[in-house]
Amino acid sequence: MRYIPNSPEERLEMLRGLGLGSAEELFDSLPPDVLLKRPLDTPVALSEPELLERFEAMAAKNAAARRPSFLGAGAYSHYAPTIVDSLIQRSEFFTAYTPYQPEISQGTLQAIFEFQTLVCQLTGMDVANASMYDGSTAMAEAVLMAERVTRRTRVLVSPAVHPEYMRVTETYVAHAGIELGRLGFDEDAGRTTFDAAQLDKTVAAVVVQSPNFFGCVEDVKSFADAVHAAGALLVVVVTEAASFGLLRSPGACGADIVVAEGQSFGVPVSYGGPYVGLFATREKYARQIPGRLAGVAYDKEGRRGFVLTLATREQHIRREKATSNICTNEGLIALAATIYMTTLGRQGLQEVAAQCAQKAAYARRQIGALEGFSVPHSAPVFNEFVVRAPSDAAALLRKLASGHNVTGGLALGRYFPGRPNDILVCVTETNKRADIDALVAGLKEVQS
Amino acid sequence: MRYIPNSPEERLEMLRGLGLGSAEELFDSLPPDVLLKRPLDTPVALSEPELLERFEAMAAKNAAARRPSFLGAGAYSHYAPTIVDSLIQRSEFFTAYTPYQPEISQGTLQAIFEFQTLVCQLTGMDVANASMYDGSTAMAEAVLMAERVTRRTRVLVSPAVHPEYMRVTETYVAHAGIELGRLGFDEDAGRTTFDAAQLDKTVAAVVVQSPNFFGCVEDVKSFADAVHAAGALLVVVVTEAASFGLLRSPGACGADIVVAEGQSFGVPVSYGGPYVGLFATREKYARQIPGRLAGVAYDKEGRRGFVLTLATREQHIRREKATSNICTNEGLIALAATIYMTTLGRQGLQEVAAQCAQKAAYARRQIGALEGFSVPHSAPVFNEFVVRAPSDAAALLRKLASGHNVTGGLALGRYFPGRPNDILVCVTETNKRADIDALVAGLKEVQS
Amino acid sequence: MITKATTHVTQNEALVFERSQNGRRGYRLPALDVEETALDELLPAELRRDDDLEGVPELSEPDVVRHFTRISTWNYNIDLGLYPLGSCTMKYNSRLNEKVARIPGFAGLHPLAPEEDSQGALEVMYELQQHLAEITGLPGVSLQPAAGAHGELTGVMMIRAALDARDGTSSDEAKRRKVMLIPDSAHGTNPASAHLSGFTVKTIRSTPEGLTDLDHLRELCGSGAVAGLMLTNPNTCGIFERNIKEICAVVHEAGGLVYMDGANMNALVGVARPGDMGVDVIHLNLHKTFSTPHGGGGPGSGPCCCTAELEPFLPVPRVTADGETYRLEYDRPQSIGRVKAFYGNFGMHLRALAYILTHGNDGLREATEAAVLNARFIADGLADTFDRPFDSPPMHECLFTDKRQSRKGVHTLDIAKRLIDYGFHPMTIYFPLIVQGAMLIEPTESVGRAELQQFVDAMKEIAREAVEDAETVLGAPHTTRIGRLDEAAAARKPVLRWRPAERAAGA
Amino acid sequence: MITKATTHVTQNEALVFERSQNGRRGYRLPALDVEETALDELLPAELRRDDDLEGVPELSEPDVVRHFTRISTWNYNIDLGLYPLGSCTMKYNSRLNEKVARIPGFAGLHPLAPEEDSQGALEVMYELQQHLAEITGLPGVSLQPAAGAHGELTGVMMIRAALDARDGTSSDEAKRRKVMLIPDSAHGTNPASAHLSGFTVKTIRSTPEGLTDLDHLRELCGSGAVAGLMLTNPNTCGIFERNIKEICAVVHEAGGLVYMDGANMNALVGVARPGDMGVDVIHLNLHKTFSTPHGGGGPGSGPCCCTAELEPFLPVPRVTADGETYRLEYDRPQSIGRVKAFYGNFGMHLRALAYILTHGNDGLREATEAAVLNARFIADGLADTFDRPFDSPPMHECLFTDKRQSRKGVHTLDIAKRLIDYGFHPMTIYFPLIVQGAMLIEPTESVGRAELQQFVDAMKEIAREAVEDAETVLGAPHTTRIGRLDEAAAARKPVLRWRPAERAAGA
Ligand SMILES: Cc1ncc(COP(=O)(O)O)c(C=O)c1O
Ligand SMILES: Cc1ncc(COP(=O)(O)O)c(C=O)c1O
Repeated sequence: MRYIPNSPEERLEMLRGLGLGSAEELFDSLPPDVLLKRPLDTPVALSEPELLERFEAMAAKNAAARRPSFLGAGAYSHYAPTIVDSLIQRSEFFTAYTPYQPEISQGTLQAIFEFQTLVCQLTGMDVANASMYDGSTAMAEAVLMAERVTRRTRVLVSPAVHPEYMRVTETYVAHAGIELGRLGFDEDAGRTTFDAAQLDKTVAAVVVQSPNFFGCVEDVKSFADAVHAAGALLVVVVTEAASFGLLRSPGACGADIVVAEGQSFGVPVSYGGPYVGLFATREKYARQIPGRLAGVAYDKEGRRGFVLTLATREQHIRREKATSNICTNEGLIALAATIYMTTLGRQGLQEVAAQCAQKAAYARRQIGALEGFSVPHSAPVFNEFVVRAPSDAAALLRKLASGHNVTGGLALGRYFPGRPNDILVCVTETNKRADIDALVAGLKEVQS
Repeated sequence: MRYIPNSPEERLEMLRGLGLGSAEELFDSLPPDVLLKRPLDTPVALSEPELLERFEAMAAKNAAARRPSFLGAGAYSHYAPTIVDSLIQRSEFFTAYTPYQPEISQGTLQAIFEFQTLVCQLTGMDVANASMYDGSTAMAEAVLMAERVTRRTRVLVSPAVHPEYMRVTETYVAHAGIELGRLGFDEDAGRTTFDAAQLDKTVAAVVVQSPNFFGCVEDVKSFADAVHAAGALLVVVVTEAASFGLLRSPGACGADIVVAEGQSFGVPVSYGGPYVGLFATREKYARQIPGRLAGVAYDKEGRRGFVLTLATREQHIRREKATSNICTNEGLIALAATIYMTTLGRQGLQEVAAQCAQKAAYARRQIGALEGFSVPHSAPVFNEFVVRAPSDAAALLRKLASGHNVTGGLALGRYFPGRPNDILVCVTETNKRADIDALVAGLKEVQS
Repeated sequence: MITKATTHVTQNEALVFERSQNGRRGYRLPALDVEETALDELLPAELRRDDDLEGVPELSEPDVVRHFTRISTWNYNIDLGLYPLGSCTMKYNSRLNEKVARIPGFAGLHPLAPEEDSQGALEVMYELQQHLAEITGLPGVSLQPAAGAHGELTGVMMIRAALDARDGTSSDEAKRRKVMLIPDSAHGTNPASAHLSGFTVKTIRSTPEGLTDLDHLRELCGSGAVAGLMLTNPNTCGIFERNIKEICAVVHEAGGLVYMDGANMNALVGVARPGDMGVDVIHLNLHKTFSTPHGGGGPGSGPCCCTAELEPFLPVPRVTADGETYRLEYDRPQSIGRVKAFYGNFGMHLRALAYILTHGNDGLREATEAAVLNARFIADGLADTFDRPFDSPPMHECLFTDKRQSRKGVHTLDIAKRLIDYGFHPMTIYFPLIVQGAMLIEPTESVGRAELQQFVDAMKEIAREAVEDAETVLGAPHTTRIGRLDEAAAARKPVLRWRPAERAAGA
Repeated sequence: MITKATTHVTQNEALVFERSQNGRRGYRLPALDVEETALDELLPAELRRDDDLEGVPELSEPDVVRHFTRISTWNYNIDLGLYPLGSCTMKYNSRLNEKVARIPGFAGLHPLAPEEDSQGALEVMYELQQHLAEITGLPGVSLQPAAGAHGELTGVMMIRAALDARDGTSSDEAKRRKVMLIPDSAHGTNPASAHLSGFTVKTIRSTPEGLTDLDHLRELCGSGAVAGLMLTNPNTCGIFERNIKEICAVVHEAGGLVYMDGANMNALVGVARPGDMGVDVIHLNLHKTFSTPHGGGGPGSGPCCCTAELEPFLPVPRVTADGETYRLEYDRPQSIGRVKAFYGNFGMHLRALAYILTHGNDGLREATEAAVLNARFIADGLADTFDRPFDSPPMHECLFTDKRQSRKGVHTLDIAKRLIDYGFHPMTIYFPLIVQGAMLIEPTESVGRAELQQFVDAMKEIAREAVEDAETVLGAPHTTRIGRLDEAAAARKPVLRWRPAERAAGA
């Protein structure tokens, strides 16, 4: 096998050196009755050209990857500078392990420290960790952390958070003695509502997503005071990180924990992963934060370096009392996001956000003006919005795809049976005006 | 401009620091009448996405790149291990300059030394240089070197060398006082012939290509004795470096100078360049070799390193008396070839050559058996051979391309008006049996 | 004598924030191609940022490339050589797999694209599931978990759900089996995952041989209420639990289920299958056994494989096939639910499948043999020099301690740091916790004989230095751009983000 | 104080041949899919290799990756920082351009594919020709030359052909104009190229200002037989030849033609055009001015641009357009012929066009301004510390000498080597030859203010060391994996290839 340096002959010599007659003898410590006595029933080896052909052929079956698309809902298409992918492909970055030996891992450690800082700057928070698996698990960990911080067990969640994030959170808290309650929703505004009555002393946290799953920007600030007054934490979820470039930061709106999906920062949609979860909170909760943290340290000569720190929160030391079970996180994706944020920079991040909002507004106007279609929600949106179609959304989108070669958005029936005709449309800087116009024309045609 | 670190504001500050009021003043040393007083009439800047789209659109017009192809004739399609391209993309290699400062260029220098050694091993020679522009200029330089070595001015060239190599050599020697003569050609065998009478004392060198342009393997050995007896040098040209894996090395056949095109070693056909010229000779002619040479050197502590050496041959020092004017060569392509040769290795290089020969033999049999087609040459071939079609080759190939989506080979009329019906067909390990069978079927169909 | 490495000039580099200069731009978008709406019409001012992203860096493209290229050169990595971190399986990361993961038809595919237009991606996942099922001998597979610990959480929650379904204790806290047994040698994620799933952890002793103490296991199982066992095999000492079948039997008889931590599967692929040993559910680390890059700490992928009995409890959606077409199946009433949005780290699934297909069935076994052989080679080479806590033959990794050297005041940490001067990345240290001064060495199959010998020689040299020149070892590393960092001080006053205050001499 | 660099551990690595182990394999082909023919039937034994490729290395894929990754880390490169080689224009190499060059529709296109199926490639070349014509003000363009020296050869041969056509001396050796005038400051490739084209070189003196000596030029032109002049502008001292128009006039009056070496075009793009100065033919270095990567010594690309009068003599084939379709035109009876197989280094043409389109017309001028500004910044910063041979204002590069330091026995070479310890790649040294102890510094536009200042500070530090601590400078570099190598000894007994004898302690 060409990935194995020692040739069969060399391995025989090594075996002899160890006084062994064959490779089988390496497994003498296994009881015979657990040994697999036959070859694995997996395919025979493919050469490079055969392998590439095989995968190219499978990739070709993913017709959706070749179409203009208006899909968002937790995974967003944004332009990624070429240097992002070329830099993360340096073996110094992608083949290294978790930086447990700082003297020969400063590259990774400094990048993590930069990532943490950027996440703090964008979210408006004090402390951020080295990453979580994704936005959904980050939300679940935020709920668990809220319980640790407040020692309370009820968590009220907006019905407008990403349904899959909600599912994941339900799974995570199932055995943590946490009860998940629901906030209200104003269908006309497209925004979360709640009455102060819900906020009793049992409530550990209130969780809202903004922009919410339907694309509407929540008035997060309006929640903060009541939540804090009740001694609960305000957890803000962001699935579209590009919005940080334009929207008031959750920190500025009074959030205590901010979790976000970082995929928008230079990471391909890649059928759902790998992505990267952002997790930030206030200084005072630093020691309750899950996951890894990189911090500044100095050597004897006073030279600055970085190390993984506050490990006492983690399972290596705390075992079952750890703040989380997470070990491997999304290092390389966090690096990609760091390079993206650095390359786009202060101005670029604002431009991307502005273009998203502008193009979404343009598309929303056009579609809203279509005979038979409406945009039900009145609240301001960022780059996603709901379109109510005159007929079944799924069927209409299928027609659009086959007839007009465009993926028009997400049929919300997938998550909300009560919204059979609703389409969640996402528009980013990558959607050209021509694509938008084609979508509008397509919608007009397929429904008439 | 995003490639320029200093922002416009920073540049203004720098200008002020220099006592200058504007960027224009940087060019005060230019007489006003040579200044361009208008903006360049070139396009306005494109963003990354726009640029990629632009080039993708142009690339899409190269229909030939998407077709199975049997084109060779100096540029060959071979499988290249993925690691070749990923390794040469390390900035340590591709953004470095000529290794004039050995202490911080040992990576490049060691790779050149390894390249030189590999070229010697494959060609069967003693000394090889760090590379030439390509095979054609290498041949021209070989002719010039033969004149320097022998102080003779006539060079006899086989009519079966690549016609473009011949043209290039003609250009190079036009003002060097060298006269190019022709050897004979046996149309039945498909091989070069010569009568000893041609070999008088004015002959500096005899140049033969093997496998020759028509794909036939020359009996190089049979030339050597006569050439040497006449005090001339035997120059062997190789356009298909993959043949080194199977054919007797030119060195073993008595060659004094071996020049070759190294493109077959992991380098894309890329519409004709960049490629890499291999140049090797005998020890005794080392100081007559053109181009750069890397050699072993030691530091005070006796540590081994590598340096560019014998620079006294070169134009930096010798000016017009240099052995050549070449300065920048094909460093990165030589590196790609080095990585390719190292990865394929002793066994892999032989396998590639064997598969080429086997598949070409298979194709030759099938086509030769076709009604109306013939394979005129009787000499053994490596992976190219001439097919004589019953009708105009160019027209027939056009039909093949449009009707059967295959590039069937090269219409030799392009170079030899006397061969209107001849097709040069090349078959490598990348041509699948199915492609070959499709070609055969296509030929059968289009001509009937 | 140090043969593997020396020192060379290396670039310094400040933080991006220290490098930032107002007005620099690193990227440019195509011009906006729609009529612009006034910002206030789009969003009221109070919903918009008002800090102009103060502090976010401003750099040109070359600044960014130089910044990250420079800091990258400070990292040791697999392409520089042996990376013998025990339990981490630092094997060669194929470039071919990186290429596969970047094929536009995969990288550009949106997770919510219609199933009929994502058949290629679903095929990849389905085929990978089939192969992992065959390799583990456990037919039910979910690729959703994002890493090993995530797989543990998933698997243990499945045990929870399966027991509740079997015992009808879903809503009966009192009767619930709550005890998860975990050997004292286990990785910290095991108890952490068990705890997250609502279990109370009870620890099983290890025997002097470094194996699970069967008697203690029986005793703990006797107490009833046992939900299951989380076992790593080969265990974290690198030793195969030869009583595995009996261990599983004991747990099963006690009404519990057996979870296997598959972090060490690189010792078993093609040789033995957990499913054949009595294991009920396992997680695999695709970023270990199946070579998906560690990436400086992820992304990983931790698929769960389980018995047919546990299959109904796997996360949704499942990737299934009916005939030619692949589907995402959500209708699994007994499922524990979702553990992650979408379908897992698909990019890693692609790489793992490429690994399996490139090796072929014989190559997979060959890799296992080579990995174990390499570990044996090192174990043998160091046997006379370092203390081996257990003398059972090692599998894919071998365990030593600093017992002999610590007498001279040289401890595991010092030996590790000194290895850096010898050009190696250190082994895993102080793990497993049950072994004092543990040094866990896992060479993997991806390193050749010559370098293994270099490592053995380096370790012996260091042992000699520990005696003749302890200072050199205690002060190590001496060749790195920075020396040992004061981690205690860092934890006391944690500085976890840059603030303008800290601006250092920037580049 | 050294701020830019320090030292760090670095891997040693033997030669591939020393690393080789019998039986290792790094690649695998798909199985042969046609009936196999007996070798003897294919080729008689005497035509086949009989050495089984003895000595060619045998390595696994990880061996190869580690080998080249390790040795790569020994190189300084542009992505590590300032690379101020004068005359080499070491500017940022965009990754975007690398991506463009690898688009399958270009990389996979065979040069002999039918023109109608290669229109995209021809369009790239045609458009690049148009832009280079506009940038140089010279309408005739050939992209065929593979590097600068190759472009010189091409251009000078065109002059030869043009004069012969004009004077009817094609076949009349005696009457031929044979003299090519070249300033003593010219790059060595100039005289070498002239010689290859059959010219006899006469050298023009430079003035104390570092400019071409007009009187000497007139004198030499007087002698008749003058074929032309090869001039670099800005010249190799980094100074613009302000008399360029007069220079050209003098040569033209003498019946000669003017060749311009365009290596220094990074000082002029968008600001002034050789065609407007009276130049007849020029070569450009796409690997300098247009940022195609230097690749450790190529590939380059050295297009020739010429006046309409010289156009008929350009190499064949020409890339032309009639309306919508692009063609390769061979029917050019007066052409000097081919200088290279196929059409030049097409991969570099792609990158250069991408550079031009990414910058846009304003960006091209901006780059020129930034490049000259950076050079001025350094010239200004070092003015008080180092001897400037000429005080004309520098363009894109500035020239200093070791005059002051050499009094203390510290020479240019020592200063260059000491710069390495400061983390910089040295400047070009001992070129141009007319300036004793020359140090030619070209920062390019691709480096920021902070690093320019670091360079200036480093140079001043070294000047101080030269006085206070000469030994440190003379012994430099002190931080690299090897010290100064004995180049003299290397040239005396050249070892130009590995032989089994030299096997060293391999990895
Ligand atoms: C034995 C063992 N179990 C579990 C894990 C956790 O896996 P991950 O880091 O992928 O979450 C590890 C990782 O180091 C491990 O070594
Ligand atoms: C002034 C000058 N002319 C010509 C050349 C030769 O160019 P190339 O190396 O591309 O052949 C160079 C390259 O260094 C140069 O600096």
